[in-house]
Amino acid sequence: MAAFAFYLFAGLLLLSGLMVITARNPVHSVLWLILAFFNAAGLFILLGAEFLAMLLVIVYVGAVAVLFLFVVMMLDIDFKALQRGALQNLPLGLLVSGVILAEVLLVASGWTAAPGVIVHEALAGPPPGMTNTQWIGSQLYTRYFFVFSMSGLILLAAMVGAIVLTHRRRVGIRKQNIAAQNARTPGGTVAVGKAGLGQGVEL
Amino acid sequence: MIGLSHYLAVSAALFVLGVFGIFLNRRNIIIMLMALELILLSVNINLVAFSAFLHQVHGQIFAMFVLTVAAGEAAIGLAILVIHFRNRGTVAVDQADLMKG
Amino acid sequence: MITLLVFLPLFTALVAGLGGRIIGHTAAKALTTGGLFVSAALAWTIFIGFWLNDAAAYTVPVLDWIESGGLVVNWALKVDTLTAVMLVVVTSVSALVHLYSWGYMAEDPSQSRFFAYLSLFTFAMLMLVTADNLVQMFFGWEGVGLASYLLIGFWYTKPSANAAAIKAFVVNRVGDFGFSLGIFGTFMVFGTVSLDAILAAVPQHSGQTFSFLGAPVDVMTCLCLLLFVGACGKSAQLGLHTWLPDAMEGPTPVSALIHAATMVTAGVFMVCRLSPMFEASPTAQAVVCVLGACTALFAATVGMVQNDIKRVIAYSTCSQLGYMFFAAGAGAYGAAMFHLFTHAFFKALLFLGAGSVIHAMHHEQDMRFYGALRRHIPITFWMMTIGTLALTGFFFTAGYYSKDAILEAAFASGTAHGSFAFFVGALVAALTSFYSWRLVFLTFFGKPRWAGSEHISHAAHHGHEGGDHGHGDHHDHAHHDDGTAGYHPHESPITMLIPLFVLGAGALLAGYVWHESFVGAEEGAGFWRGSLAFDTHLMHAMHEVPAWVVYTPSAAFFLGLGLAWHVYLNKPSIPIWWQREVPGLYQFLLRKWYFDELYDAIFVKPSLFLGRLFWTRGDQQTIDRFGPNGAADVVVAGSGLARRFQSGLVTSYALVMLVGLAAAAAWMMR
Amino acid sequence: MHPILASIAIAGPETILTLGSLAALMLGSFTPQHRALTVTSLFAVAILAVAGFSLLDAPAGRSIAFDGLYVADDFSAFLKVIILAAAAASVLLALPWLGERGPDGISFGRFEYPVLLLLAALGMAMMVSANDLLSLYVGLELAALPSYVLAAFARNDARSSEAGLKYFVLGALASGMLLYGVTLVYGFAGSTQLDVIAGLVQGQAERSIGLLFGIVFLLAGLAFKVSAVPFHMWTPDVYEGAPTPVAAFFSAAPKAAALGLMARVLVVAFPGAVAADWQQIIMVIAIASMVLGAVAAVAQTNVKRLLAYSSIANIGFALVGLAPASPAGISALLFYISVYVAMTLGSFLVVLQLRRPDGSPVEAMADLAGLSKSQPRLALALAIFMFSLAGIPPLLGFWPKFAVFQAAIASGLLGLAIIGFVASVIAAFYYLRLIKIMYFDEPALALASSGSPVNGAMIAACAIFCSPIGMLAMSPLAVATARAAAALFPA
Amino acid sequence: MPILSIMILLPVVAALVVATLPGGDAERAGRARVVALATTLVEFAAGIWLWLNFDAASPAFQFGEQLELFAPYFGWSLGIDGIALMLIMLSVFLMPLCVLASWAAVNKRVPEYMAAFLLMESLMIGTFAARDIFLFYLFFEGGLIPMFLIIGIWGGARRIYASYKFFLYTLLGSVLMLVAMLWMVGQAGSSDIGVLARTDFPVGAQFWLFLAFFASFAVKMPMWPVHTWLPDAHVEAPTAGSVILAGVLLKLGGYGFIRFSLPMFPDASAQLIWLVFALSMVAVVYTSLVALVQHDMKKLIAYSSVAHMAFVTGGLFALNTQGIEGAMLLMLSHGLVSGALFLCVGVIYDRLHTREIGRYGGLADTMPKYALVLLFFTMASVGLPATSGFVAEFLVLLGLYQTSTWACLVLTTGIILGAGYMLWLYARVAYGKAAGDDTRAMPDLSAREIAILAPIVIATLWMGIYPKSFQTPMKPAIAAVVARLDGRELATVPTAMTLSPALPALASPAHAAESHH
Repeated sequence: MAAFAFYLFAGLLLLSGLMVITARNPVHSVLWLILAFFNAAGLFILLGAEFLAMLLVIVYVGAVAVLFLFVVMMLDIDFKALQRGALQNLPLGLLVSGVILAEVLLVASGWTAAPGVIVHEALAGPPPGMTNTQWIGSQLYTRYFFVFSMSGLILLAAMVGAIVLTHRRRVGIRKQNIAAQNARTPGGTVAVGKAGLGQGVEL
Repeated sequence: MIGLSHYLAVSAALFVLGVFGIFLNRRNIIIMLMALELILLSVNINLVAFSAFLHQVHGQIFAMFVLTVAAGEAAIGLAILVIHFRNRGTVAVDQADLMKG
Repeated sequence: MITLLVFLPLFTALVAGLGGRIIGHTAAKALTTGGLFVSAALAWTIFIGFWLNDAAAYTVPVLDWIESGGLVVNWALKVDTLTAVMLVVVTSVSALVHLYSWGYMAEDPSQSRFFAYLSLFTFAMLMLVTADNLVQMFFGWEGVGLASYLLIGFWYTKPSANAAAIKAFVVNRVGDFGFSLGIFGTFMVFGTVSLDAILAAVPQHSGQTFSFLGAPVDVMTCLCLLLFVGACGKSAQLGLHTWLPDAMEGPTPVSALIHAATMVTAGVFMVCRLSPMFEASPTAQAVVCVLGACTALFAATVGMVQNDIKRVIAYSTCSQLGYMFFAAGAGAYGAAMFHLFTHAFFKALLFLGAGSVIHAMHHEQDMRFYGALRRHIPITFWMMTIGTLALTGFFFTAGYYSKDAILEAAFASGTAHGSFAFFVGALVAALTSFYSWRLVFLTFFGKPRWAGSEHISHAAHHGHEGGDHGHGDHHDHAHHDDGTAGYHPHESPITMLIPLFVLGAGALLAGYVWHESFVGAEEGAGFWRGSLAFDTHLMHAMHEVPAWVVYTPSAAFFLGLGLAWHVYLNKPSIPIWWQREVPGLYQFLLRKWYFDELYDAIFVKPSLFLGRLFWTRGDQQTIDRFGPNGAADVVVAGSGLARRFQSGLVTSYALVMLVGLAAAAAWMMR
Repeated sequence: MHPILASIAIAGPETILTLGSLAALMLGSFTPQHRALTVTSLFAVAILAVAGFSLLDAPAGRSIAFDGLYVADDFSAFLKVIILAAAAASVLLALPWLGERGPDGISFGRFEYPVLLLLAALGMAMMVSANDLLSLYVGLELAALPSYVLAAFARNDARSSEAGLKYFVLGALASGMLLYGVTLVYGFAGSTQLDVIAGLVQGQAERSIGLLFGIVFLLAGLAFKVSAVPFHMWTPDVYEGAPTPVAAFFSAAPKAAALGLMARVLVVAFPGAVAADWQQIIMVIAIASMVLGAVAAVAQTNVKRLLAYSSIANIGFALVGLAPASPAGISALLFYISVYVAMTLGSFLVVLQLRRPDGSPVEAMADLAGLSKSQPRLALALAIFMFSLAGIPPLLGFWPKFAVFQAAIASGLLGLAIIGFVASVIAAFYYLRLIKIMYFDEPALALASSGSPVNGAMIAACAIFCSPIGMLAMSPLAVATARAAAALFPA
Repeated sequence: MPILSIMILLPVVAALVVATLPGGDAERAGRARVVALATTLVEFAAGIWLWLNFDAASPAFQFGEQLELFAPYFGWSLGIDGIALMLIMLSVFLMPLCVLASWAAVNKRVPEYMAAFLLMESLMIGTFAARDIFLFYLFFEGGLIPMFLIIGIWGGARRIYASYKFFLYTLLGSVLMLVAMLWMVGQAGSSDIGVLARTDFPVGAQFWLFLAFFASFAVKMPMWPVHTWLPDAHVEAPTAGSVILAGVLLKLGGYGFIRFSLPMFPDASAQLIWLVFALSMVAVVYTSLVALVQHDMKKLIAYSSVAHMAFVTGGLFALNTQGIEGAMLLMLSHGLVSGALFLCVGVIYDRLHTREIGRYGGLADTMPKYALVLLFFTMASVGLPATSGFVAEFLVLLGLYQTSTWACLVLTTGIILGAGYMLWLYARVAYGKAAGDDTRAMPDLSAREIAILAPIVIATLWMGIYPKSFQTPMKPAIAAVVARLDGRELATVPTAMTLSPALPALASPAHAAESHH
């Protein structure tokens, strides 16, 4: 049963992966990508990493893939024009990919851990009395505090970056300028003038 | 019995698919970005598989951070793609060659 | 005394040369000439001291020079009989030539330079003859070469003079090449370059062998032959003689001083100076002897057909130098020196006389445009005749004694090469007589043939138009069927004639006065006092040769004289017939056995060709092309390739990265 | 004290940079727009300076923090000084450029620039202090993401956005490779903590192909960051397309961080028998970088591209110091980095300082013709940098080369040294070409100086440092680098 | 008093002063000339002081200074022996003359020009005074920079090609040397030249070390076939640049051989004499023939320099006292004579702005003083006795003869060819008729030009007539080198290049001399 599930997920994963990169229409690619994520999540569950599986679905399918889809739709690309173009790199690309595939497959098949590392024949879950989520949670905010906070900064950087790149300050739009408001001083806005008789005030 | 090697093999194949997607693609940068996501996915499968077979949580946590970073990367990547499209009006890979030599 | 003698000419040369413009021509001339006369007087004092008293040889140190490892060379002046003889020859002839040049060079705009060069030459020559070591001798050797170069090229606007000057210097350098190798070898064998030490050590090394260029050779033979190459260069022996005739491009006084009396005899001097070494190597002696004889013959044959008056005398010089060498080769160094001594007088006389003729004929040197000059320049005629008599060995003249001594010594030496030299020498004596009298007859007898000369017609024409009466005083040159072209030669001024008289006296008397001292069996040994290898036995043998040997030179004299008279005065058509009937031989002789052409073809042209080849094909098209430029091209090509890879396409970049990755991974799987 | 607080204290510079970057973001947002850039920049420089000074009272020796994720030692301290200084310089040198208008007439001047730089600096600091592949990865990405943005910072300039795009795609690919390598190392060694890996690796009886593959993939990712051949392809395009101040930044601080990271990972985590394997790869990469950097630069006409190839070649030379995996080699590597940063920043500063007559920036080498007449001082400074980069004594740039090759030769890598020196001669060719253009050619344009006094002062400082006078700094530097290098080699 | 440091640093300071002089262009130029001349004269005076206070009896390094300023890479370690002293003297002697020679000839960017020359002087002195091998390298290589600029900025039409060629060629040669130096210092544990010269490196290693050093010095010398940079550099360089190039920079190669190759790799030197001899022999004949067909005066002299330098290498690798002393003297002599010849070319180049031989002629008429000086140096160049060249070449050939008669024989032919091309050059320039009206109108030497050339004439004569003054300080140092070489096994070359005496008594001249007594 587990084997069947594995082969199902793995097969679908690879198939959808292939479709991602070969689909003519980017929208289709995104959809295939979503399928790939689902299958990967299935593999994660088989490996006993439920939390990560859920995370994958939420983050990737819910956010990243949708973002892709959004951009694809937004950019209004002429996909017909894009379909032209020869594949000059194909032979060499195939060769190199083949070599790398052979190499990594060889490695994958010959896995041996370093001595001193406890290697388990079978999968084992979290320590007794803990769920996978608890196990992760117990470590993430203690041992990995540093990296966790830094990853927060990565997201901040991504945010700042995305804004600084894509945010267009439209000219001619009225909007609140907090900094300008804060910077207002009486000296700059209020003028006390002496109105001479019959002469009016010069502004 | 499905062992670690199976997972590693799937991951390896996915990695190569991602790699292949990058240089096979001459038309659309968006596909490239998706291929990159495939690579990261393969890495995550590796990490989770090792984590499971080594009975360590470390791998899974690592995978979490990879996920996080991948999200940030996707955002930045798409942002750059957007301004590139604004400037050039195309997302064709082989037209992004203003600088060369 | 010797120091003053040697350095006075240097001093006067420097003053005249560097300060000539400041002190003026006359002062410069007076200074140099005066200095030389002082030197000459000192030289005679020294010589007479050696001749009459038993003054001992001595060496005057001057200055430290080179010291390196075992090599010690110092500036020093060595005086012995041999040196004294040379001192006399050099300073006397030089002083007379200085005097002669007052007249000969009177119109030249850079006279002071000329006199400075003459004095400089004299200084170098004196350094050569007073050297107490081989290196200093080499200094003088090259110094005279420099002076010769300067003087040959004195009229530097003439391309032929420049070429001749360079030729003289370079050919001499070829000789010096051998000389310097000889010095190096000598130092290597003897551990010193001091003449006294070397000559004293000769017996120890005689018969030894050493490796030269990888081959084992006899030490003395090898060294002597190397040194002899130097002598050949300086003394214009066969093979290295080609510069001497061309050197006649220089002013005639120079020819008299350098190319007749002094410098060219330096080779003979050197062989005599090193005579103990030559004595230790019969092979070397044989080579010297045979080469000398061949030179004598070669030069005499060529001299017979030359038309330039100075060239005839030049070949004559060359030929006489051959005599000296074969005397030396036969072991009769005394005889060689004696001939050197007498030859200096009569050959200088001949040259100065020729100069007088040329001066009178407005720098025409071709004898074909002379004739009948004895009436116009009688003093010159008589002096030339004396010189010719001495040269050809007329009874009791200087040449008579010295040439006879040489021929007898060659015969008496009893060796095969000595005999060969004797017969060649006898033949050459006849040839000498022929070409010398040919010169006299063509120049002074017969009818004037001046009209053909451009120099003369130019002078006459110039005299007519410009009213310059320096050479001719009547103007009706339209009717000159007598061949004079309206030109009237005049006798030279007194400054030019005095040296002729003095030298004439020398040419007549020197042989008679000194022959006992130089070549007499007993007196000779006492006179030379070991300054050269004096073979008393040979000298004795010389006086006991058969009578026919004694009379051979005189017979040769008359034979040559008669033939010349017959051909050039009696039947002037013979030479023309001769030229027409055997043009090959005539051309062969006229072109000097084609030596110049040969050298041009095997040395000069290939050198230039190789130079161009190395430059264009070698440096530019090989070394640069495959070296720096090639490397640059490779880099540039590589750069182009790298640029092509840098296509600007992300996919290619990714591909390159992956290729790198795959390769590295593959490397790890080994 | 709580262990996390103790760790935070040890990671002082990172803490300061974290808080500082957040504060800078706020400051920028709430400062009037026309002053925001200047204020934020100065603030950022101050933060960098404070972070740098915090290194001074760091405890001597090696301190591990955050359960082995982080290490503070002399090595990291030395590199952090360089990184922080380079980052501060990069903030300052960008100010004139940011104040100008882009091709579309819109000013580039946005306060996010210093903020992103601060974040990148933080990432780089984290890189050199990483004691775990996880912190390594996070640090690397924290440094990389702002860099992608910075490359595309001139967002209305097609070249800039294209540079950003290329940098991003290839950078992501490289980090994918790196990650794949990390997973292999993790799986085959059983840990991600460097010193633990070292212990496990040394215990292995035979060569583990998986581990070696992990190292290869890891190295590929790192090689991309230092732009070593054949992972260098992005460099010329990105340097050319990115705004010049950004290119200057790229050429300096990230290189130092990535080289330091590379050295630490390789030396600390993979000692012993496995070192022989990665040393060979490093040697090949070093040779390829030296040669290609030198050869490909010859035909360049754009100054920024030229400097890009120059940085490729220089990385090759620096890697020569890594190849022997000896204390002397690492010491030389650090020396190389410190001098290289000054040389490259100086060169970019000069390029930045120059203006064509119409006020546009200078990029073509031909524009520099006759610079020695129009701007003699800038020309002199650039000449010093070029001769220094070419490695001609007595300029300072010679000595780092000297040091790395000395280390290589001491370890018997003679062939590497010979090839390296030959490559340096080829490289001299194009450095000379720039000098030739400045000094030998007749002026084509009357170039002006933008006249920024701060940049001028920085140019002068760099030039003096790279000139023979800088040799006086060699002795103290040698002491510092030797100490820093010793930190990687536990006795 | 740290006299050597002062001599090295003073020109640097002066260069900075010159480069930052205030005022307008003309004022700056004038001041720069004065400052440069004053500095070089002070340096010359300091050189004289050095000479006077030098202990000529000692082979040791004198005026030593030692500062650990640049530890651990190298030390500021200075000191000179006789060889270095003489070469420093040559440098400081030529420098004021160079400044004077450029007085009017250089009008473009004068302050920079003078600064470059002053830097050059500093680097030259440093090269000779360095006692640390890396300090030596620093100065040795550093000299490339000012020379590159001098050729490139103030050079002729093809100056860029020439300057690149000069720079890269010599740089490539020296990097190999640097590798060898690094290895040696690693082995010996010290970068002090004195220590290294006493270190016995393994014979096998010496071979490679020798070749590495050879690569550098052969290019610098330059030896055939790596000589082609020299004619180009000479032709394009300004006059003073050529003077320094020929006068001093070429000597760095010879200095390197005698300072490094011979004492540090004595076995390899002895084994590889065949290589040096072969290259020297080819060089002499080849470059002399090439010189024969040149149309450009400077190129001709440049090629003659190559030939002369081949004499130097021949002499050095004769491995005996005469050879090495001769080579040293030849370096000094060639420094003077070829420098003077370049100055002479410069004199007429300033007037007619061409170096084409065919454009001149008849200068003996129009410029008699000049013709005299040129004649003098022509003769000095062909090694006429009583000029410096003779003593040197004589000793070289004498020494060489004892090691290899073949080499001696072939090199001696160079003397013949040398006479050929030099005299022909002289004949074409000074003799004959003027090539044109402009040639005829050239004025004779000015007082300044005489002031430049006269000291060289005097020095050349002095060295030719009384070389002892110059030899004495060098003798102990050379003796030390020879002692180091003594007893090394010479190469047994199949082509019979060495003289293997058939008689035991002829093993060496000294030996031979003893056997007589």
